[in-house]
Amino acid sequence: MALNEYIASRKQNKDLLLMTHVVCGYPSFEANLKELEIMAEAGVDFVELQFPFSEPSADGPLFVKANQIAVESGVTVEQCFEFMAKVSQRFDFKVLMMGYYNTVFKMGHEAFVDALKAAGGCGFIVPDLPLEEAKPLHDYAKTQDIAPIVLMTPTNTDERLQTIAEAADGFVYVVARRGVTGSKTEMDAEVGEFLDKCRTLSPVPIGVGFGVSAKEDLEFLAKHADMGIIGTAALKAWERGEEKALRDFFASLGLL
Amino acid sequence: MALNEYIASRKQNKDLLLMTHVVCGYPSFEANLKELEIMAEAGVDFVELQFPFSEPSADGPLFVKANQIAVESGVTVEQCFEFMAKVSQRFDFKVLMMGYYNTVFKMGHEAFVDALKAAGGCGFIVPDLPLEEAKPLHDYAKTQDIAPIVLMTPTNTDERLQTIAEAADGFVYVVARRGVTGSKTEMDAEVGEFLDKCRTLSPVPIGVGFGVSAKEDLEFLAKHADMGIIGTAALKAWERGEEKALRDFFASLGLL
Amino acid sequence: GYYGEYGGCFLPEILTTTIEELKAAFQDIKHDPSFWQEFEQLMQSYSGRPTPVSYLANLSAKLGGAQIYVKREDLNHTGSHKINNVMGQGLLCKRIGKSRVIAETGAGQHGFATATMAARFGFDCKIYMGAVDVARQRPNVFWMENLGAEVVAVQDGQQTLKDAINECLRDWVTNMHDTHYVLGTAAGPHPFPEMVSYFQSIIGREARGQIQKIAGKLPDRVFACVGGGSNAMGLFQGFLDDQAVELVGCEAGGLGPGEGNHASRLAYKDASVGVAQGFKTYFLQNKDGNMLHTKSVAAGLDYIGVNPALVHLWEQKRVRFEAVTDAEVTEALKLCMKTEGLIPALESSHAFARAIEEASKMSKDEVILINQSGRGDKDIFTVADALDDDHWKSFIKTKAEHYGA
Amino acid sequence: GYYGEYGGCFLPEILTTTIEELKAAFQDIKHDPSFWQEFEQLMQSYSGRPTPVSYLANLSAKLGGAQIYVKREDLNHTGSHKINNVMGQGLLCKRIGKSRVIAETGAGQHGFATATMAARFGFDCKIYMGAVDVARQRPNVFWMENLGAEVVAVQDGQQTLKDAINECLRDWVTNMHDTHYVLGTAAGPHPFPEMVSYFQSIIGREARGQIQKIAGKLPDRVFACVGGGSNAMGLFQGFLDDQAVELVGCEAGGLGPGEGNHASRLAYKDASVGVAQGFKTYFLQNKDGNMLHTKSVAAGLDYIGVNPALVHLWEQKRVRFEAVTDAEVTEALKLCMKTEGLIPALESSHAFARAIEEASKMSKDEVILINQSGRGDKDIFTVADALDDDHWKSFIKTKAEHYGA
Repeated sequence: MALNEYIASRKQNKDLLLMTHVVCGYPSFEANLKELEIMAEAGVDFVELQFPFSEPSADGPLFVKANQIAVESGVTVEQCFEFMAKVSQRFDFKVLMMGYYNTVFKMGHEAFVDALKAAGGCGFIVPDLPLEEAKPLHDYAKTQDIAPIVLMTPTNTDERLQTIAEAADGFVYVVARRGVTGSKTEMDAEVGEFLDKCRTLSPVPIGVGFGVSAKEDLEFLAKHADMGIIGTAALKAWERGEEKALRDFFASLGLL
Repeated sequence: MALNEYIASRKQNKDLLLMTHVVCGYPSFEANLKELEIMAEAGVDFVELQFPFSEPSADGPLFVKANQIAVESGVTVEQCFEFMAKVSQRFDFKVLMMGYYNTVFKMGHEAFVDALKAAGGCGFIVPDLPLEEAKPLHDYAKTQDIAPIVLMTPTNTDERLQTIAEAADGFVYVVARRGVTGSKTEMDAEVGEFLDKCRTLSPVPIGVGFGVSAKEDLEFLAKHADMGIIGTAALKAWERGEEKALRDFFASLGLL
Repeated sequence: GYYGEYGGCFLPEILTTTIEELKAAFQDIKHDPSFWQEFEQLMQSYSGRPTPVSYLANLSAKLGGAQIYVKREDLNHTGSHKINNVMGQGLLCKRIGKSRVIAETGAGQHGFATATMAARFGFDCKIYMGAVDVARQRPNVFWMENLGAEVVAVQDGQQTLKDAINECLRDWVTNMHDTHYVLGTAAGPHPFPEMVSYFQSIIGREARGQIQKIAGKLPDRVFACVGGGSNAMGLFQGFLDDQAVELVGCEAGGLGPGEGNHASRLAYKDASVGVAQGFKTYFLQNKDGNMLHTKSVAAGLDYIGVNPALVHLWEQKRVRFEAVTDAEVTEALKLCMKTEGLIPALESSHAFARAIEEASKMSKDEVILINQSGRGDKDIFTVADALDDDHWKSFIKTKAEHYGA
Repeated sequence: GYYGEYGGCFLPEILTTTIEELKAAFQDIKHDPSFWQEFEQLMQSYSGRPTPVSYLANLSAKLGGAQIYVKREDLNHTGSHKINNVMGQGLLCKRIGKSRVIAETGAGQHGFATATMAARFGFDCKIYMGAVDVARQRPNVFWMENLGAEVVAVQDGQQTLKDAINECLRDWVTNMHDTHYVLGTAAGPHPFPEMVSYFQSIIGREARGQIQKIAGKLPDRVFACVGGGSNAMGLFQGFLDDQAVELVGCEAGGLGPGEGNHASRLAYKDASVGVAQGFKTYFLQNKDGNMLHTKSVAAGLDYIGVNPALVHLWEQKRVRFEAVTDAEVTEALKLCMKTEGLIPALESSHAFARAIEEASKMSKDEVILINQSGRGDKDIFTVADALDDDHWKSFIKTKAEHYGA
């Protein structure tokens, strides 16, 4: 599939791909664009555009706040797709929709996938849609060459990981630890073992997120995964000092 | 008995005897003396000296306050007896102890009666000591020529009134109406009938209290009873303007 | 109306007829088996009786001594055992044809219960409550008023329970033609101590069978707090004939011994026999017979006198009396909450505190039964103060600002 | 886990194993007759079950229509039906070997019940509560803390029940290894709606026999308030197979129809189907699927979603839904207090209000059964505000001054 080829081509030049994250409309679409420009400069390979939702129950405090403020300031799903279209035209990296299932459900599966495709998105990450409930959406997405990204987690049984692997498309989002987004993850031997297991089971590349925030994390992940996923750490940098701080952050990762 | 003779002799000169009331030590023993001087001038025949008690549950608001303040200011039973001795020496009227049974009970029946006699008292009115409980105290009092004053009330059955009559000594205190001391009593035909019944049943003279406060009340009582009893009305006058007001009050009764 | 030399009926003559009528009515219902049936049925359907006996496994294990069981009067409608007496008197009031009820209240539980009963029976209702108690038990006042009762804050005397009783007597001597005085505790003139105890005996009647079933034996010791004495009499009556069952009355020790520091009539030495509020018993009084001020964290135990039958049983050594200080009460309450999820009323916490102290010195095959006479919700203002809770204080301050303070 | 198209389990992958374990454990206990026995026994001895059904003769006569009966869940330990679910989950939590429980709470009753259960079972306990609810239900917070629970005021979103649920999910995805999430209402991901309904079915199981015995027939209409839906499901389950019994769910009408004015999902037309908080049901949401603000005088009904089984039963016309406004609720509460001496919680007062409206139009031989899911004591601050009680305000101001405001 298209996404597999993209990943393969990007991997020729580096050990570890990178995916980053912005919350659409937080603090504003203008700010999002500035963030994305820096990310593009840093050479990121994927960006998740999170569609803000009023009940972000899988997110940590920083993203919760971002979702809430974006929703309150009136950011709509329509605006998010418009923004996605603009972003996917302007930048080289690939764009995915990240969000909660109710956003998808309210649009309808087909309308959602069609809009995503029209906006230049390559896939979606919907953390509260378990495999058992996902088939109709995933089936339709695949017909449209849109990758439904599935997640592997350290609490899954081997049997369950196998089932997830079978449903995987594009890449697998491996959750490095229990919890919500935003806390630090100790990249230790246990995490390494788990990642190796996921990588072995997965028919597609694996990206690792939750608590990835430092150069050492990326060095660690380079040995066990195909992609690092940076979410909260980047937003935290932006909150600390906007463009300057975000640049410093990517510089600290050795990417600028 | 002595008391009967006293009443008979006083009645030779007037239609209706008068009993008044002071709360010992309220507002002060000095004030009490001033009150008593005016009462003596007005020609009262009996005075109840109320021994203050902390739980004056048969009294109305004014006497409740008087009892409470006297107790709080440290008035003791001993002081009350000393005061009684002084009063019975100085004045012509007869003096009775009025109070609650706990005062008597705590001293002991004999000690109480002996002290009362020594202080020149002629009887006692203890409204919370019903006949059923009164016999030991009454029996001893009678041996000492101290009159235990019993009460007749409008809620009593005829049978009960008869029983009370049998226990009467000195005079009977007839309660003109339901309630506590201090409210106005409407002296109507119904009250008159009740008083006539009490007078018929009683082997001794009857005094009428509760709500007696005006000249018309005394005129009414002159037809149905042997004695009027004025409590709250006199204290109310004193509170209004001490000696001057109390004099005016007795003047309004035609007694000064 | 006497228990040994205690009890009797010392009331103004004007009440004689009313009291005679009440005594006769009480005799009637006592000898009418259908009355108790009607009473039990009412308590079942309206108040959720029988209340259970709960086994406190955690607390027993923690103390390492006797097995502790609790009779759960807190689960009654209105939150305490007071409803037993009140519904009984409500039925009686209907029988004697009165349309208005009055009641004194200390902690507010009896007033709350009476207001509830009056609403349910359709009686007019006036509640007398010491001004000090009104201030410390405002939530109960709020509910009484909303249940349709008029609440009068009594400004006389110490402004607590005894003064409210005096005020009730004053109302009663004025309005006895249409008014029944629903005395709330097993004190006051005959027939109240006997009558209130009779209605409250439903506690002990239930508890005796329950504890035998659950613990497999009768309790070795039974603990109940004693203010006027109604919950203690209620529970103790179930075990009076069981000589092996030790009965322990727990009084309000307040700040400890010493005149004016507490409300303990029998456990401390500051009380003596007297006659007041219609009956003869031990009172906290001075040598002239004037009542002392009393002090307790628990408004419902803050009373000068005590049920005459309990005094008699104490003299006969059938009931042991102990005093529990405010500080011990707070600790016991905290322990109960954290260990068992129970929130005994401050009154009931006196019984818990003493039981906790004794349990650890007893053996594991011994059984303790405690009367949880009420729930502590009503005490939130007092408990928050006792625990000096900062969150609570700032909540109240915010609320006050909102009200324009 | 589906009722028609509603229900399901929409949770992050990380919880799959935990949920599977929970589903298995729930299946186990459902098919183990000794579990229900143990549960019933616990509820009997600790919470005073069975709760009675009370006949409201006064109210029935006043309205002149149907005969009104009330299932008295307010008499439970901790003052509401919430304890049923919580003790059931406590037993289950012990079976699956977890040592810590978390719970969301709206009105505070579920948090209070969970804190109580945790104290009784010896679990660590953390309660998440919207900051707005913390402010309006401070008494419950106070008791939760004193029962040993940590109470977290959730500052996100609308700061009410739904946000507390989100925060619980966040805690759970972090601590599922030792933590059981004691969801408080019959909502959320499968198996919670089924499991909570199962434990709450004790209400209906009892009530069916009781009403037949007391009223001599099954009820014609059954009223329960519906927030998440646990008390309604609890009672309705007793009558689902009795087609002649009409079931009426009473939602929070707040200020009346219109987005943001209420918390009525089915009676008003402002909700639509969505997936959030782990399940698919009718939610109060905008066209993008973001949740609307809700409004109700009753914190416990102030919720965006509703039990999926109830939606299915509504679509099948087995359950009728009605909304009751805040103003109607206050009136119903006042009437209940003065007429029957009952103080239903503001939540339960919704059911009373609707029943009162319908009763007068029914015939005298018809029977109504209302679920009094909780008692109103907890609502004193809210009720005092709703009634604009001046005595209460000045009491609070004085108290605040005493605290140095």
